[in-house]
Amino acid sequence: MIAALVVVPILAGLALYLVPRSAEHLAKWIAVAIAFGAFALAISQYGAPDESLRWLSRPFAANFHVGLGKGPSFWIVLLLTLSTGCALMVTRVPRARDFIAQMLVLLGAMTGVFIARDLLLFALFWDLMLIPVFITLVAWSPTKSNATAWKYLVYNLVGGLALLLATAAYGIVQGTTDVIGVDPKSLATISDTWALWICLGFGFAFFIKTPVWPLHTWMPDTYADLPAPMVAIVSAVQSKAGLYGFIVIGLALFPGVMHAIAPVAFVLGLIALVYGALAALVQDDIKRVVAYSSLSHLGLIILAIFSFSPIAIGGAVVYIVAHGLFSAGLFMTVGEIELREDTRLLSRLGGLGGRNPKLAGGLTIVALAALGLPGLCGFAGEILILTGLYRAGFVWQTVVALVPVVIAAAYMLRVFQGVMHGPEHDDLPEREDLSLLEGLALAPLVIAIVLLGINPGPVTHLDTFTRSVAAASAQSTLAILKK
Amino acid sequence: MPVDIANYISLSTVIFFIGVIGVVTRRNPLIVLMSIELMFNAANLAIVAFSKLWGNNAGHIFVFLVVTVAAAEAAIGLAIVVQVFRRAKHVDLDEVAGLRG
Amino acid sequence: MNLAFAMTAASPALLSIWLLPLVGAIVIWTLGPQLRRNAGYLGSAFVLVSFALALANFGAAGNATGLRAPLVTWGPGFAFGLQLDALSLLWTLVITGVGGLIHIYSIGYMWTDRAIARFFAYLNFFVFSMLTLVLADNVVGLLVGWGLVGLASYFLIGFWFYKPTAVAAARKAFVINVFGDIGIMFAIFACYAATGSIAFSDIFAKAGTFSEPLVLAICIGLFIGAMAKSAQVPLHTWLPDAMEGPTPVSALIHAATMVTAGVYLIARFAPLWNLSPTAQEMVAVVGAITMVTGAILGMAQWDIKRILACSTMSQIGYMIMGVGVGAYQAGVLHFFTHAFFKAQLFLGAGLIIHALGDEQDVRKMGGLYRKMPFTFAAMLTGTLAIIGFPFFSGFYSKDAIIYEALEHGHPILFFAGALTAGITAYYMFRMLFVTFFGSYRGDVPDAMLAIAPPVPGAYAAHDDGHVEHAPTWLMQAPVAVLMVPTVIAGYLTIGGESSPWYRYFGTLFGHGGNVAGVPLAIPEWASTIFVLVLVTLGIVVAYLRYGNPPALIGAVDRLRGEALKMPPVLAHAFYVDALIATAIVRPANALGGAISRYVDPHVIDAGVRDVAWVAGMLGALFRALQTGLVRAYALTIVVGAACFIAYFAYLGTAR
Amino acid sequence: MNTPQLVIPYVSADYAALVPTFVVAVTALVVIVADLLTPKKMRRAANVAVGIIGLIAAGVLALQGWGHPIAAFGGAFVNGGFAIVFQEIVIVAAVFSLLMSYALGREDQSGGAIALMLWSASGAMLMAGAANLMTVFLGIELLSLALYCLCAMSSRPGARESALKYLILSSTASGFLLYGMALLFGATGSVALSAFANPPASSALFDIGAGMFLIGICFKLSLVPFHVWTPDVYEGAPLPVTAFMSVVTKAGTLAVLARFAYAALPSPHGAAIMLPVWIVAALSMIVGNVAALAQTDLKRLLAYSGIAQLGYIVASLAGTTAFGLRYAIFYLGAYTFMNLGAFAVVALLSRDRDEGSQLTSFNGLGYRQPILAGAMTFFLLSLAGLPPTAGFTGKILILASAVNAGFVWLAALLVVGTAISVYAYFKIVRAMYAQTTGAPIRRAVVPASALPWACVALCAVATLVLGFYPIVPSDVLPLVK
Repeated sequence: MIAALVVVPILAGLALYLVPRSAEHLAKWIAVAIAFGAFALAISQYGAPDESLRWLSRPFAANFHVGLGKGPSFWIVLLLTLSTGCALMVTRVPRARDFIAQMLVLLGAMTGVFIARDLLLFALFWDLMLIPVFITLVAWSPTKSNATAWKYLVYNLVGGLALLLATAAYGIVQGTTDVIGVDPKSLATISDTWALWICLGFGFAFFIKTPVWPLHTWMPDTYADLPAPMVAIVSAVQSKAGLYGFIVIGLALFPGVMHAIAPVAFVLGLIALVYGALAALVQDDIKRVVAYSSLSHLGLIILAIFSFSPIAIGGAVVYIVAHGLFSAGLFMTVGEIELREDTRLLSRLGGLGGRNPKLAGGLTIVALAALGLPGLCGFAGEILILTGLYRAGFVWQTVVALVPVVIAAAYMLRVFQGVMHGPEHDDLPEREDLSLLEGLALAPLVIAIVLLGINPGPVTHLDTFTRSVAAASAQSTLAILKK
Repeated sequence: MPVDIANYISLSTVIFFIGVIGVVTRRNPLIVLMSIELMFNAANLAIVAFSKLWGNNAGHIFVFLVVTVAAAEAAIGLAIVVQVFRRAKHVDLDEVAGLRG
Repeated sequence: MNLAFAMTAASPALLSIWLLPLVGAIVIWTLGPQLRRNAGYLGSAFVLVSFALALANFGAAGNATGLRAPLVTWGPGFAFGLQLDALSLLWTLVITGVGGLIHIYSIGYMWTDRAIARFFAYLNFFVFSMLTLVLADNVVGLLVGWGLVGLASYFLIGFWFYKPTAVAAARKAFVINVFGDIGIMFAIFACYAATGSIAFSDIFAKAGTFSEPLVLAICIGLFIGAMAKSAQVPLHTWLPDAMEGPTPVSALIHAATMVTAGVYLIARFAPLWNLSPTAQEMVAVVGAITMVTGAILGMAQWDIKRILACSTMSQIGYMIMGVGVGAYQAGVLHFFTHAFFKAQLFLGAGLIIHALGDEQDVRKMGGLYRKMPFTFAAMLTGTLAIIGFPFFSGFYSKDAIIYEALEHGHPILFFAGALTAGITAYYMFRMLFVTFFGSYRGDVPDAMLAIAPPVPGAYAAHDDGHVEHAPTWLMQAPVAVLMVPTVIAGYLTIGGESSPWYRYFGTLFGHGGNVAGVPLAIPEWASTIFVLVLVTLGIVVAYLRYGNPPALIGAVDRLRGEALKMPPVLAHAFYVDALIATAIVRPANALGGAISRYVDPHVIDAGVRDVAWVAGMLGALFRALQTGLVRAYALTIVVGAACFIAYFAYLGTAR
Repeated sequence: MNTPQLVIPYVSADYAALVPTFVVAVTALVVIVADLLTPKKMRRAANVAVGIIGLIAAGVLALQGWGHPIAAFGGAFVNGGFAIVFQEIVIVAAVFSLLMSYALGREDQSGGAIALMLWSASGAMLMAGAANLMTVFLGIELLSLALYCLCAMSSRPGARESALKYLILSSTASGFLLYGMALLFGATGSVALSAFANPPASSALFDIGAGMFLIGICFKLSLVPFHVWTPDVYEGAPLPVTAFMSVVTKAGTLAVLARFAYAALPSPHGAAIMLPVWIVAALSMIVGNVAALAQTDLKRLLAYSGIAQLGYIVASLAGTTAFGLRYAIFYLGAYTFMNLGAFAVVALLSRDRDEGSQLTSFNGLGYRQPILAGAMTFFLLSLAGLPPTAGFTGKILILASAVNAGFVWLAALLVVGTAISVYAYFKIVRAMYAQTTGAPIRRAVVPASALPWACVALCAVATLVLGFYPIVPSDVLPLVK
């Protein structure tokens, strides 16, 4: 049944091309039904046993091994299906049928990444999820030039190929790639040199996808050019594939190498944290503000993962889901604004709060969650991560990590007030407030944001061995630091 | 006393490389086709010499095969050359450069 | 997935006190348009019921354990819950009590505003957030309350969001509050790392084992939070600007409750503060500095609400100094009394502003005691209370703090306290004389009074004309009710150690004890006399400058002269605002601009573009190789063959 | 001295080995006759039908020989698992090329063209089993000569030019090949490949001979220094011929190379002899993909892509490991399907006169023909080696075999080549899905023929299935008696 989470959306996506182009509404509601159906199915599969099917046995054993379990996979899949469902409800894009088909294929591919329990299957879905985004960037990006599409493709595919090479090498050395979620003690230990190269291959792909500071320039352009519904789910989930990879593959299979690259990752994480926050302060395009802010937020998650403290990693999972929720919410609201005012430049927007209170209300909640208002999901993740970091002995890093929290408040309010408050611009056309449908599309995300903010307990659940690996290595980190 | 095998081989090598240079330098397709024939026959000479050296007749059978193939190739070659230069006033391989890049 | 709250062990009363205002806020927000004015009645009802419940449980909170309500657990050591002990009950009573009165007053004040429902939704949300802050039994819960209160103040300051000045003030208030939040977050991390839990009980139990620098670090972190929220120097700049919000908001949030959250925080962490004398010293000194600065600024303001805002800053300086020197009961007492008389002063000011059609500049007032006797009486009692006039509530709390400062061995702070009392008397009576005596200057042209023309677009009339006036009793009743505690609130402490006030707190704060040096050998009555002398001196000077008959007659030219000769240092509030702008805001924006304009496009992208360019060039080069000439191809093949043969020849001979 | 009896030393089993090749050759004759008899209208359909039936029959017959390998004609033709697999690939390529040709080409020439195509296919099938120098030479020449004519058989301007270029250059390479064979024969005294395993009389002669032999082979596989002819010939030749050529010549030559490398070389020294081939393969991967970046004509782009793909396949043979060979064969199979699929899509887009191979003919295809565009995207994904296609699995297998055989540098180059190739292939995807920048050329798909659609569908299904379930032939170690 878990495999259906992947197969049904992809097949439905391809089948949508058979639906006549005029029947856009039909296509939309089919897609929404599938997305929410997958959501319900995922909930029903909480902790269900894995499913596996033999695939390769020649050079190394590889199976179609998928599983949800109770850990990060389950929660991220919930986030993915929920945000896709909501995003699809408010899709108003030219050539909607083709767009919705791409969205469904993307949903299937991304679900595949998060429920794959076999490295080769993980690599397969990792590359597959790039295609719909590339096609959408080419076909629906407002600017005629495809520079963004190429930049996205080159960056991500080079990462994907590095992942492929690493997976093949791991398969040869280990004999099987069916290793995600398996207790590492039961696997044969591979020689250090191989482990180093393989982990670097994985790490390189994950760092590009996160993105981490020097490799991030594709992200703001991509987020700015993608239509709102797709950028909502890409920013919410696709950017988490790298972090998920680190937690599930990096920590579990290569703890030694992860320690070796921890200092470098820490520096990159910190730079991304501050760099993203500062850059977000001055952007005029709202989507770019949110893009740079997610660069900053994801830098914090990198710190959490490489601190190897169990609480921080639990917090990282919470913050992954939290960031997914509010960035999806933000992009959908910005999409609504763009639909109404045909612009998303702060210099030209202003004073919308008076006429459309519901839109203002929606943007308030997601913006506040984004700046980490205590009581909402952003804060829950942040507190757990930073507490874990501090407890793992990284004191001054925690202090540096606190500064972007203030900057976040500044740029998020700048966006919110730039759009909603201030005197009403007379050149902006008069538009009606959020319709019931658009309200309904935002409602699930808002409810999830509040619920996760109140009780992130279950989401911090990690598979036993990841927690033990983290705990074991946390002590060693403390030892190092104490010396 | 019989001529030493080295002479035959060196002769065939010389002929072979004359053929190769012919293909590379000449602009007239007919000369080029003839150079190709030269290369084939140089190989024939070598094969016959080796067959005599080793005393078995496998080489001879091979030579017959090569001769027939060379003939067929020459025939097709001439036919195509005629097709290509049907309306051209004079025959020049460098004219034939439509496909490039 | 058990998301349900652990309802069983919770006491229903505590949960309902806490949740009622939230329910109110949600109901009013959703049903807003339909409710219009009766949103005010509904909002006040929710808060007053909460107040009644708190009163009913007065006894239960008294005993040691107080009421408890465990809520939700995030993970190991992250247990959230509510608790109602002596300290939080006092704050709850003030929040819901004074809050309720201000709700009733607001019905009248906001009678003609279109978005009255939204206003009451925000007010109820504020009360809920403040209750979260004071009722939390753990430090993260406190931070949640802290953040939500900052949010509520942001909404309410920027309530008239079409005014750019209000929007800017709201944003400044929120960002400075978030700056305070990260201070508290640091303290949380330190506490959790040391004790493995966030509950106050665990932290205080293990407090003894903390190392000296750790305690200091936690205290500094907490105090940064307190400074931001309670507008202590240098994080005070947001308070005067916060007056952009409606007057009831200033009364409730920026006078009675929110700004005193810092006092609550220090009082709550008393066991920790007692362990670190240097931390106490720091708090006391900062409190004193704020006290003096606030008073001096108070003298230089012309907007009636800004005078009261600066006086609030100064009074909070008193409270912080009080808890700083270890006199927790005195500090909290001053919070208690200040909540009443400052709320009364603000509501009085509100009455004036409402009557004069939103005029807030004292230079345009004058001679109002004849037209508004009730307001004059209210403002007079408030002023007498704030300057510490004998038998008024302020007298008991302020003198207690000043004397405790001396008793705890801080002579400098004693003198600062006394001096500030004098200055307070001066500017309060200056306000009284200018506003209520002399002749009404409402119709004098602004230029005559040297009033700068308002910033364009700064203020758009918000209500659509005075269609009909709210019943005056609706606004005057709360003020009358507040007059009572303004006078008698101090009597709770008559009887020294055995007075109901000290018995109420019992050993909650542990013993402050003498902190430094030997106390001066002057008895309490001597210090009181000394303070009273300074206060009367202040009143006399104010009378000479503004009150005596010649001053009243030549009021217009006097005020114009004073406005023009106002020293720029005072006018720009010691340039603190400008300092923050140049030191922090401008460089951050410059750095951000540099990043997004130079580093991203040129430094990082350039690399990728070059690689792509090289690949393109190579592609073109290989294309060029295909010349189309047969002989060229043949040459390439022969060259390739030559290399092959060369290799094999070498291979053959080498073998 | 008794009179020489005419004793034919070969028994019926020897001839049985060659039956599939004979069937294909005879089918060519039947096609010519059918072309003569059928009325003008029905002629093209009849020719194609006869051709396909003959091919399928040959395919079935070849499969019967699977279990029991025999070395027919004294070792000249070894009909084992190895030969049969290559013959099947050649037959499949021929069938698809015929399907494609249905939509193209002049009516009157179809009979001759199909016959020539079948003869060159039989030449390739001969090479698949060739185990001595004579059969190899015969196979190569039969294949090439038929192709020279095929290239010329179209009224397009470039056709005759491409035929001439192909003839001259290919014959030169055959000359090198032949001279190499001569030296090999001279060094070992025998024409059978099995004889090369034991130490030769003079190692210098043997090495140079092997070198020149490999030059000829590398030319036919269009590996880099010898690839210069490929783009022009592919562009000039008519589309079905290009498609046919891009797979069949490479399949046959690969069989010869594999047999030579695996069975015919003395093991310790063999590695040194084969080293230049691996280097050339690496070169092909890089140059092939980089050159493809700047192409605007699809046939030229697929030509360069073919060069790079062959680089991958030969890289899989590196180190002459057993599984290396099996994965090379699997990737060749995958290459056949994805390449022919792509050509079939181009065939569908072409109108009678100008073939739809210009990139502009793909503009806005994503909206006009979403299913066709989807298929093309799928084939390009496979060529680029992206999931979930056969190309992806094939590339994983090749990576694994190269790394296992110790050629890690080759694996790394393979990944670099793939990275570059993605840009080249995705230019087409962009053209298909980009908002219609230029005015979209209304290129109606030729409605009449359902066969090219069948070809596209078959290739797509094959690429998908092979992607998930790689059927790698097991006992294919080349036998040289």
